[in-house]
Amino acid sequence: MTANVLLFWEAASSVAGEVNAFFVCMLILCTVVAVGIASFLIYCAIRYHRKAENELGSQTRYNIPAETLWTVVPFVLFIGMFIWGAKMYFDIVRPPDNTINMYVVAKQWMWKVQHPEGQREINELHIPAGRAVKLTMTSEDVIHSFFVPAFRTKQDVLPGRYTTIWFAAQKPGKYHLFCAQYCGTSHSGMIGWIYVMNPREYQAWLTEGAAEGSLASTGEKYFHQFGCANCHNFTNQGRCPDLRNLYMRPVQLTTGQTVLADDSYIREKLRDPDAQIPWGFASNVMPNFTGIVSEDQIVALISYIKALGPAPGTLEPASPGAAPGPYGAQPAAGATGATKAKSQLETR
Amino acid sequence: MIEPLSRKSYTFAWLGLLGLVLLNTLIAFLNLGPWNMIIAVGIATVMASIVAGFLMHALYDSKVVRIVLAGGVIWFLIFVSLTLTDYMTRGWLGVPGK
Amino acid sequence: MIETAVVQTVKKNYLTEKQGILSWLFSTDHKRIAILYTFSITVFFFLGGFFALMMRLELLSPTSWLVSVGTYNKLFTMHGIIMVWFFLIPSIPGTLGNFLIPMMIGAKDLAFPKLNLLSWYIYMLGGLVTVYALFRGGVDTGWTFYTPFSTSYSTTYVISAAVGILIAGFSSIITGLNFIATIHRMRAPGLTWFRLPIFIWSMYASSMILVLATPVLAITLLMVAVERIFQVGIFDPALGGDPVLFQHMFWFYSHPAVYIMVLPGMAVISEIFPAFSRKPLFGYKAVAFSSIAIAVIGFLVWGHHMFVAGESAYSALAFSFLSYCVAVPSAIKVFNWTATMYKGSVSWDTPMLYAIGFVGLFTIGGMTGLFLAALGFDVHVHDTYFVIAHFHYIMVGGTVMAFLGGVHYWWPKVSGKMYPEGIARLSALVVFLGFNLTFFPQFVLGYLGMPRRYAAYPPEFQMLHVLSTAGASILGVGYVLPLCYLIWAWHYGRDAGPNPWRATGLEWKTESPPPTHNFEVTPIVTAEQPYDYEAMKEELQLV
Amino acid sequence: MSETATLACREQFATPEQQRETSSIGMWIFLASEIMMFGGLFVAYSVYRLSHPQAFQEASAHMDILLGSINSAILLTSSLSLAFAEHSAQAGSRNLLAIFLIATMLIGLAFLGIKFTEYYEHYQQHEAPGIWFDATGPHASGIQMFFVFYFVMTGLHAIHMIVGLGILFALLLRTMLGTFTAEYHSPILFGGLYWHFVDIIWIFLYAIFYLPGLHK
Repeated sequence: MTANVLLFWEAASSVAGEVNAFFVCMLILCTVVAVGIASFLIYCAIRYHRKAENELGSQTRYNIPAETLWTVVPFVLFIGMFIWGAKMYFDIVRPPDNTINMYVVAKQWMWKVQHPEGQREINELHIPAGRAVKLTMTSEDVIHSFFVPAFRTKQDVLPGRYTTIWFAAQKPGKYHLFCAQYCGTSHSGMIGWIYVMNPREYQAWLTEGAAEGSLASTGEKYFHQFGCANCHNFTNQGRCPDLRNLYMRPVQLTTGQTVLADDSYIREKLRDPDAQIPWGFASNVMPNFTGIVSEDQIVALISYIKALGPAPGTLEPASPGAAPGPYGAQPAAGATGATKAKSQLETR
Repeated sequence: MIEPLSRKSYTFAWLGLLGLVLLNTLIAFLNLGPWNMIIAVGIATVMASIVAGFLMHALYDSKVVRIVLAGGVIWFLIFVSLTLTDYMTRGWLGVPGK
Repeated sequence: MIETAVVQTVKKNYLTEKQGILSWLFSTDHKRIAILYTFSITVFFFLGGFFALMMRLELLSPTSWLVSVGTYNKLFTMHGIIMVWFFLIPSIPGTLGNFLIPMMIGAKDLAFPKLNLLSWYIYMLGGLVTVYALFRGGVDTGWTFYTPFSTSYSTTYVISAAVGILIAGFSSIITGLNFIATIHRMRAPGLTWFRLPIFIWSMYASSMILVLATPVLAITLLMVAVERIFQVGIFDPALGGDPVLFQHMFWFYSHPAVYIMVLPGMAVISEIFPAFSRKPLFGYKAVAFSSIAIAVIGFLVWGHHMFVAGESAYSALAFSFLSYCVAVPSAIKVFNWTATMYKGSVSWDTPMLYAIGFVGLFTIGGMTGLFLAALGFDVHVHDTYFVIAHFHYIMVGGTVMAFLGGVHYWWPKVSGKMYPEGIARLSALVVFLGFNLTFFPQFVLGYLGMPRRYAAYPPEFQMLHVLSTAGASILGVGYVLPLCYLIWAWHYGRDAGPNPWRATGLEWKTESPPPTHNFEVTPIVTAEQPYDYEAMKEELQLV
Repeated sequence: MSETATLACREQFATPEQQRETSSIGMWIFLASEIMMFGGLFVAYSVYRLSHPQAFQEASAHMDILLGSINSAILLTSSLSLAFAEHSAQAGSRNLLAIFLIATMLIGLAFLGIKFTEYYEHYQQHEAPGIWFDATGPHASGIQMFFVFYFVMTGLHAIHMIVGLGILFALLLRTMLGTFTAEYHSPILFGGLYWHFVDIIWIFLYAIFYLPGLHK
């Protein structure tokens, strides 16, 4: 039980302290109100207890000042709670720049994690302390939910779509990972551990397990295996877009709209190639890879495209300013991951 | 008691409705981009109001009836607008995936 | 001043007017239909309670020991389905609402008595289809039927359960329709809107939701069934569908459904407080309008079930704000009930004990709702035991307490007999303590991160789970006791007389049990305000 | 209304006027509930229309606009015929009432006949999701979604039509039995409310399923 209480207060991520603070403040406020109401109820029940069988109470019906008071005061307090809750929400869900980007593919009933360096883990996740880690997540079957109580954060993992979660663990340790969204028979078995390590130990762990090369290099393998390279072969003959310098850049579509070439866009191209055709390209050219490429392979391909970097002759790498899209905060993070992965590619 | 409308006014309402079906169909042949859907549903709403107002006598019935009808329509609008708010505002606030 | 003329003594009442089982099964008398409902919901309550008890026993140990993981999933699904659709939603409207609405407004019956009987049959049909699904092997989707698990992955009897709920939904719609039409057009002469008891206002608000939300549930479950039968992807992303849309449609019904469940509870409590304080309900108009406000704003907040489900951040902000708005009318009600006791003549009879318990538990349930409406906090506690504890404080601590309080309050009217006061007070206490022991530890569990719907869990949570299970067994005793002594009292209780509590309201102006047509002469209401205890003075002096 | 007060009404009501008004409110509440039922489908349609715009456009071109337009005109005409029936009932003319009821039912049957012809055409063209469906091309899943909604929504509408025909038939029987008079004919009006409401639903179904595919 004492261990529980310790865990209770453990602020294991950068946002956990704020959640605890909110909880404590709310707890104090609500306890005061609840105790107040309860005492008043008990006081009235005793003080005004019926003495004679034919007794009547006072016949007061309204007291407008009192009623106004207990309408306005709660409302003002509620607005305060809303504002604090909303502020905390953006602290929790908006990732900082410069995150380590990993991919999570959930399926009944396991968590599969892919590190950019190529490590794969199942129901375990090793991360360095003090660094912000961003997970791009999807599911192969039903809805799951990535929940780390010690980090005070959670995000549903949906099939057919990417959602993201981020956290910066504060101190080394071992923390529970739960699936919080009911996902079928072994829902309660879809649990794992997050291992937060010292940065140095983490580096050691990374080098120990780096057997099959980076995620981007795996992606390159698939890029050839699935025949992507036959068309997207960088010669830019006009049939297929050049994928260099694509990631996190705005793409103009045939419809005239502009979309950001983020993870979701690239994933969508494999699933429904003709949905958002870039300007100047024809539809019905690219085959549909639904059912052919798995979610795991898609994230590898995305990492490869991310690592492809700028086109020859383009001096500047993808910079945050170049992407005025809704995910304005991401490119820097993406670029960091990309350069890291790219350097690994080049060393091969 | 609802006073009956004359057969003549029913016939006029019917002719108006047929005219609006024709109008709606003809407009649909023009490519107006997103306006196509807005106009189609708009004309349909006008037609529905004619049916409700005259053929269903909502205009002549008691106030409660009009409140109930308005309630149904307003609740549907609440449903559709708050649901679409989610879909149309994805990505507005710079939170990835939201 | 409420004038009624009970001239001759009535020999026959609604219970003795006709005899035989068929006279019950084909009765269109709202009072008899209320009794039919009481039987059915009692059966479903104890069935759902049995599943809950099995779950609590399973959770005694961190590993799965009593039932298999799959069975546990079916247990919580069936517990949810039966408790929500076959107990909570029809509980107070079907029993007390049916019995009291016509009596409180001085009518002979509801507007559509045949539809009323039909709604009971439809409800029973829905119940039977659901029980059929249960006997074929149950359902394991959770009562929320989240897609794509329910449409493409579950191998259990999802369609039967969905169809059962869909059928029961039509029963809800008919009941709501009947109540609204009755309240609008069947009131006794002189009974204007602001002379109505708050019970009627709250039931009216609840009926609004029944009529406007339930059809959306019907169509959503129909789509789930269509998707399962024809293997087309309405909500399955593999076929171009969107599982989040299912959640929008489901919660558009299911959040207002929370208010369908709790507004009737508030209706009962708003009657008990004045009657046992011998004082008009404080702030009548504010309480009346807050019921309507809850019904309306309650439709605007469903997105708070989806803060981490992938809805847009903008939408989440809007839904969070609206959720705080819906808390205001609830707070107004709590303060007004409390103020009703101030300077009253407070008795400690069982209904009042339940009512005081209700306010305490509903306050805790409501205030933990404020935690959950905070966006950033919900991210942590969403889908944990914190949520479980929160809504059980509202549903069980609120609605079930109110239901039991109401049953005791109107028992003399329904049966003509008094229940045994001593044991009733004791069992009210047992329910209150058992309830808190069951569900308070779950708040702690939730903040510690225990996710809901887990058959097995990490061992550090065991202590709190054991406490909760201990509470559940006490709570179970607290629920069986009233069943026993109320059945006893039906036969052996002492005669109650028309108005044992010296309460106001038209239902107390007629015999107990009431005659088939409720009133010998249609009452004419001349009192300017409801809860007119000034007019009771004469009657009280006679005691 | 003094002469109507002498008419019989059900025992829970004080006057026939109270009975008529209460039933009218009940009927309208039921229709509000129906708005929400179809409303759920309209919401789902809107969401998918936004996420699969091209597919819905393309699929809508597979609709038979001629049959659809004829059906719209037919259904509106049936409403007119029923309005005439109500008028005859209010005038107390039993024969005309029966004739217009029969006419309404026949026109309604014609609507259903055309509707099922369309269904059969779609079936033959392999456009019946879950039964016989193949679509190729980039938007296959979106096209299937369109047809799912087409069948569910028009199917639910057709079920309402069939129920409506049943109601009209019952009203016709009661007319022939001589139940309805100039003073008491409110069931005809309530049947009419339901029928006209079903008409309104079709007006919207026509706009969202048939019209989007007409332009290129």
